[in-house]
Amino acid sequence: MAVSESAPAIAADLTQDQLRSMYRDMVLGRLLDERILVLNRQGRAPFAISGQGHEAAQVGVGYALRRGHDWLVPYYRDLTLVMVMGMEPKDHLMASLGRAQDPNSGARQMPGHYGSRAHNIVTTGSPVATQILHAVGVATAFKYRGEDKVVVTSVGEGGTSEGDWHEGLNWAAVHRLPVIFLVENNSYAISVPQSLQMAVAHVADRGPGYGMPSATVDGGDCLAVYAAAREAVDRARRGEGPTLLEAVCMRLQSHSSDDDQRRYRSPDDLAQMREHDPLERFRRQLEGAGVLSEGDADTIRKECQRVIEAAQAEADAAAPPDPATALRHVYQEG
Amino acid sequence: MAVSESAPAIAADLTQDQLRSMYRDMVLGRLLDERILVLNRQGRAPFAISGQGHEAAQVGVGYALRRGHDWLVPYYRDLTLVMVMGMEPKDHLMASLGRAQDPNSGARQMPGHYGSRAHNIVTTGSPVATQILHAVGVATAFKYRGEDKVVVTSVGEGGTSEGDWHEGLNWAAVHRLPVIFLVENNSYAISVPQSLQMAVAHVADRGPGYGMPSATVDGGDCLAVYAAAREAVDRARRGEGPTLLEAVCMRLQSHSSDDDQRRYRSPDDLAQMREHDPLERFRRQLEGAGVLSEGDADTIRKECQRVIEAAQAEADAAAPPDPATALRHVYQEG
Amino acid sequence: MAQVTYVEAIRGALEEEMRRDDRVLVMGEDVGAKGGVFGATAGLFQEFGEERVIDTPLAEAAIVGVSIGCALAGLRPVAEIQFLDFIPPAMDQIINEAAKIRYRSNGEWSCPMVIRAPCGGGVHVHGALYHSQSLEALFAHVPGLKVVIPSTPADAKGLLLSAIRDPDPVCFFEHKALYRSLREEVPEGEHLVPIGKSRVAREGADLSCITYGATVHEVLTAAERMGEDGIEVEVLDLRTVRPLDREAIIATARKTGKVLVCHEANLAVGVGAEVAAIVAEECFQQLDAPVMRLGGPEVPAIPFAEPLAEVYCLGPEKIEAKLRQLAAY
Amino acid sequence: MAQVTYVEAIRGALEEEMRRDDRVLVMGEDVGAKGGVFGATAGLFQEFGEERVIDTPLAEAAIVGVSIGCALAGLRPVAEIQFLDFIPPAMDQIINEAAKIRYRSNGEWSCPMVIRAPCGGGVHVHGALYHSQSLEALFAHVPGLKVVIPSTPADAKGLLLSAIRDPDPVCFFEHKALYRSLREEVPEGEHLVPIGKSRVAREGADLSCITYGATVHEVLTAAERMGEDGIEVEVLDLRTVRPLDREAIIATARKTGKVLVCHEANLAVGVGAEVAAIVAEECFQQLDAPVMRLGGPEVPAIPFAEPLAEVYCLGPEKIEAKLRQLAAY
Ligand SMILES: Cc1ncc(C[n+]2csc(CCOP(=O)(O)OP(=O)(O)O)c2C)c(N)n1
Ligand SMILES: Cc1ncc(C[n+]2csc(CCOP(=O)(O)OP(=O)(O)O)c2C)c(N)n1
Ligand SMILES: [Mg+2]
Ligand SMILES: [Mg+2]
Repeated sequence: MAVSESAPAIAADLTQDQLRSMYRDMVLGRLLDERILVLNRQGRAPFAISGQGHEAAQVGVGYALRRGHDWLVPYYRDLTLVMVMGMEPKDHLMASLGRAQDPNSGARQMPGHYGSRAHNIVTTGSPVATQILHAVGVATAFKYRGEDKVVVTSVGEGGTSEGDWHEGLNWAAVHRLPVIFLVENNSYAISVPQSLQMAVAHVADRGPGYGMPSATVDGGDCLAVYAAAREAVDRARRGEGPTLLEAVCMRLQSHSSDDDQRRYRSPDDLAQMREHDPLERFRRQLEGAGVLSEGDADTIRKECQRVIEAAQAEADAAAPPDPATALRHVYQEG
Repeated sequence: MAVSESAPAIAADLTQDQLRSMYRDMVLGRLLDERILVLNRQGRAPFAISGQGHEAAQVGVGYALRRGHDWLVPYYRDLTLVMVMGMEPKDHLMASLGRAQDPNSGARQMPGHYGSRAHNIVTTGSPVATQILHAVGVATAFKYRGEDKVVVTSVGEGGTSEGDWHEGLNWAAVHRLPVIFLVENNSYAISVPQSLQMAVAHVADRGPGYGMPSATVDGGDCLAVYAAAREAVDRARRGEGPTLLEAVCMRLQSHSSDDDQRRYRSPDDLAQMREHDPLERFRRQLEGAGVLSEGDADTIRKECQRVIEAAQAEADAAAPPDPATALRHVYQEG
Repeated sequence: MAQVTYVEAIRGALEEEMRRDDRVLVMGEDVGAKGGVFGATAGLFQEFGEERVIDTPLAEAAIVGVSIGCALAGLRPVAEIQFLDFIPPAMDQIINEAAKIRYRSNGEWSCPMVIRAPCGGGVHVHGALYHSQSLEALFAHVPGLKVVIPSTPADAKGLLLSAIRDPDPVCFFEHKALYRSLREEVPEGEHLVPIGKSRVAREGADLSCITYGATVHEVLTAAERMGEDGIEVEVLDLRTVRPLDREAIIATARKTGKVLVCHEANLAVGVGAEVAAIVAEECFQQLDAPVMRLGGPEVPAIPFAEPLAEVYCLGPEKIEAKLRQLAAY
Repeated sequence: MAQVTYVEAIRGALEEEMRRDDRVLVMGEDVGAKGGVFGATAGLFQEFGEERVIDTPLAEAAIVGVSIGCALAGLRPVAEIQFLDFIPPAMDQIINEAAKIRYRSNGEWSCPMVIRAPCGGGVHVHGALYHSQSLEALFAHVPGLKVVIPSTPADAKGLLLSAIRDPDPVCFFEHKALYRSLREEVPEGEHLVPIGKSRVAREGADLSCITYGATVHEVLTAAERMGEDGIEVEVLDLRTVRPLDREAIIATARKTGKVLVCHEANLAVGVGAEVAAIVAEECFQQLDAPVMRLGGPEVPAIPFAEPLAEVYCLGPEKIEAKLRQLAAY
């Protein structure tokens, strides 16, 4: 890629390679997400949950972390984020198709239930907001052992209504733990709008009540999220405690493959959302800054497409789990 | 009582009779509380939990309510408050001595677990903070039926760490329900100091995060609490939603008869606390304002003492519950 | 009488009861505009408005706790928990509060409310570990609660009406595999099926199979197959797992002398254990074979991938095999 | 060997294990400066400091959830729930998270942690409805958990050490009536009692009584009295109610042919139902009488007033009466 090295710096601490890589990760996440929805419509993937519209926020946060060092306790919309942490398209296609090689759970869980020891991604289940407390525990271990690691945990704005969320933020603030509470606020919890979920405009309004720094950022602005996440991560690493970070996102697709958001959102609302697609925004931004030249975006897209094709071929050929294993791993064996 | 009617108004909307009555209720609560502790030390009451130091706050809140109209979902330190609502010393002595006539539970529950349909006091159990949600439900019913009733629910500052507290405040704010969340902050949850319970100075700091008006008042200042509670009650009655009201109290006694706070609080701390006893403060205030004349306080004290003696005689003579009733009231009978 | 599905029967019962009694409210996640993730409340929001059909915050303890408060203040709330798997955050409100309110107040207060939740899974349900659980044992253990698990559309309606009118808290668990798979005649209007009474779903003289919920249908299929070989299985549909219909359990056990208890939930310390213990104690003289149980294996719930799900799930084949084992005893 | 009480044995086990393994942390309400409301953590705060003995906020879901996170990150947390009655807010974290972590991650993650809680009541305990519950059935039902309920100081120590070293989540319930009422020799240092193995607390040829926890001692008293009349009761102390020691249960049932299962917890869908169901299924040929159960009546928990508490509680008299009924069968 012929990128002028003299392009204006649009993020002080990111190199042009990093910026391109960020864009590439967003595209990869989007294309894989689209592929999974296609598999679902084809009847091959019984369940799919989409992160479309959250990619910029996830890449922004992911790049603020030290891969292989920091930890993540994600939620089901974090397809792009777990890939920034090191997972691969193949992993997710294995999960979607219910293959034994699904690294998250060996196809025991629905797709979207991430977990990977290799990439410091903690195993997650379905109950909303339980993961918040696990992240606080992970951060407790970091602090106890004197490690300079940071853990990020994510949840939707709906999840902030759960008691576990409150208990987790409060505990982390009391003990000044190195944890970042990321709220991906897409203004809906399935069909329930934010106005029925809370009486405040911003989840970040809750930070002061916990004695915790907090910020609301435009989750469609990858670099803004990166900057805010970076600040939070640095603070946590310095031993100065947790941060509540709200990224305002859009849920471009329905809640899941079992939902149809046209039944409770207006056509206008849906159309307007699409006009602000974070991928397009970032592409324009990088092109404007000369980080991407003409044709680069296309090249990236094609490269991602190829990765996904190869992954799909592998997943297609992979075997389902052996029924003989179904009763294993309830307790430690042997 | 010879009280000058020209005494300076120390509370715009309270008559001198009301002020004297407030003082009397505080004294009655204190003396009854002391009596119950004596019964415990004598081995006659197997369990006691004291509200000493919380009386001013409870009287302040209680007088802001319409007796027989508004509702209360209390917690175990609310001996004085439930008496403002209409319960009597006899009721509590029945409970302490495990008599069948205990109106709260027929001696099925420990003393301090209040409940009285006659006085709009909802039945309460031991799990901390569960009552918060019940109050939200009661307020839902008021609003649904278009009644102008208000419900107060109380809890300690420790209880604010529970998920139920968060879920309740959030819900009430979303639906603008006529409920007042009273937090009696005595800075300890059994032995755990506020600094290990939360990272903020005031529970009321959490109000804005719920989109809810909130205030911290000196719980040793009966009239300040009354004024703040009155504002909250009026707002709720006007249909303008909930309030978080924090009353900073002192826990003059140990957590309960099973605890000894000298094991985790310094002698200084304990001594200093006693110097600010809210009863003395209120007496001095009323005497200074000429609401109480010389001798009045003594007269009130003696009257309360007599009420308690009579109550005790009744409770002494009362019978324990009939074992034949132990299996009743699990489900509706007949 | 109309031919309706199980989920339509539930929706219909809610609608009728809300028309009849304005103390009845419905609340839960997505029960409003969306009409519930399974459509059990479809149309109610439009008819009764947001004051009676409340889209709640995402907070199960609150859904139950607020419902309790409503009940204490004289309403008749019907709370929906989106999936039974997500009821554990509300356990404290259910076990320590709702279940104990009458007892702890010596009968002065009561808590008439219903907690509805879709339960269970199946090989093709793909709900995986957290959209497939059958947790009824946790509630069936608790005095103060009633636990109802209807197996047919008509029972779903009749039991739900009874549950809403019941003076005590009722857990009402609906197997999601039944929602749309069955269609049958359901009486219109007032159709009350009493809580605590089981139903003989099939008569038979040779063996008894005691079961409930979606498993009833799998057992009936197995029983039909056995019938072809002249072995007649009596099938008892418990309908209510707390309180159990002891008389009917004992009656069928004494009649046939051979009992299999069958459910989708995990076996250990499950409802089946209670039924087996009752049979063992009360029918000792009449039993011709040990009382047997068949249920969910020792894994947390039903896995996602079909080959794994099959290991968990019962299905008519496994049930038939077990019944034949019992018959041969 | 020192003569120690049950609570001292627990305290000692925690102390020894914390000295041996710096991954072990203790957390809960009032476990620090106060040393726990029953003194089970007395002195640990002073020795190990606030980083290892954590006075937590008043939030049970958090106590368990944070412990899970610690375990996932390589520590060995021991969480204390102040009273078992207050564990329901943490049910979701226990049932849906801790219990399922190994299974749901296909064995990649594990959750080695202990949840300690005082349980049970008694006529003179005066804990009333919310400081007396025996909720073990709710956990014994759940695959992925282990549930231990020791009856003696030596077992309390040996089982707690095993629990802390166990690779999976262990619920460890301590009957508060035992804390100070018993004193016995407890081996110092490494004393491991295996989880899942019961103990014959008394040998006998005529009847078997299968029980656990504080009830063991009441059963032993009743058994002694029966022994005076020449009826020899074998007493099996289960020690662990998940997983159950099936072999030992079956062995004693086959040996005596008459079995009473006994516990303080509510009877319906309880641990006793599971034991009875196992005996009924596995020992059909050997039983000379129906397997009987004795347990908490159908009320939510133990009431405050003594005359009411007596109705709930077992005690040697009721147990003896039931054993005699069984003997006479
Ligand atoms: C405890 C629990 N309750 C309910 C559900 C069902 N559920 C899954 S996702 C969801 C909505 C979550 O909304 P939000 O937190 O805003 O996240 P989003 O899906 O919008 O990213 C619900 C209700 C669940 N998984 N867990
Ligand atoms: C859910 C629950 N957890 C623990 C307890 C035990 N407990 C009773 S009171 C208390 C402390 C409460 O402190 P706070 O809320 O500050 O109220 P205070 O007693 O100081 O008035 C604790 C831990 C309980 N009753 N319920
Ligand atoms: Mg959302
Ligand atoms: Mg306090």
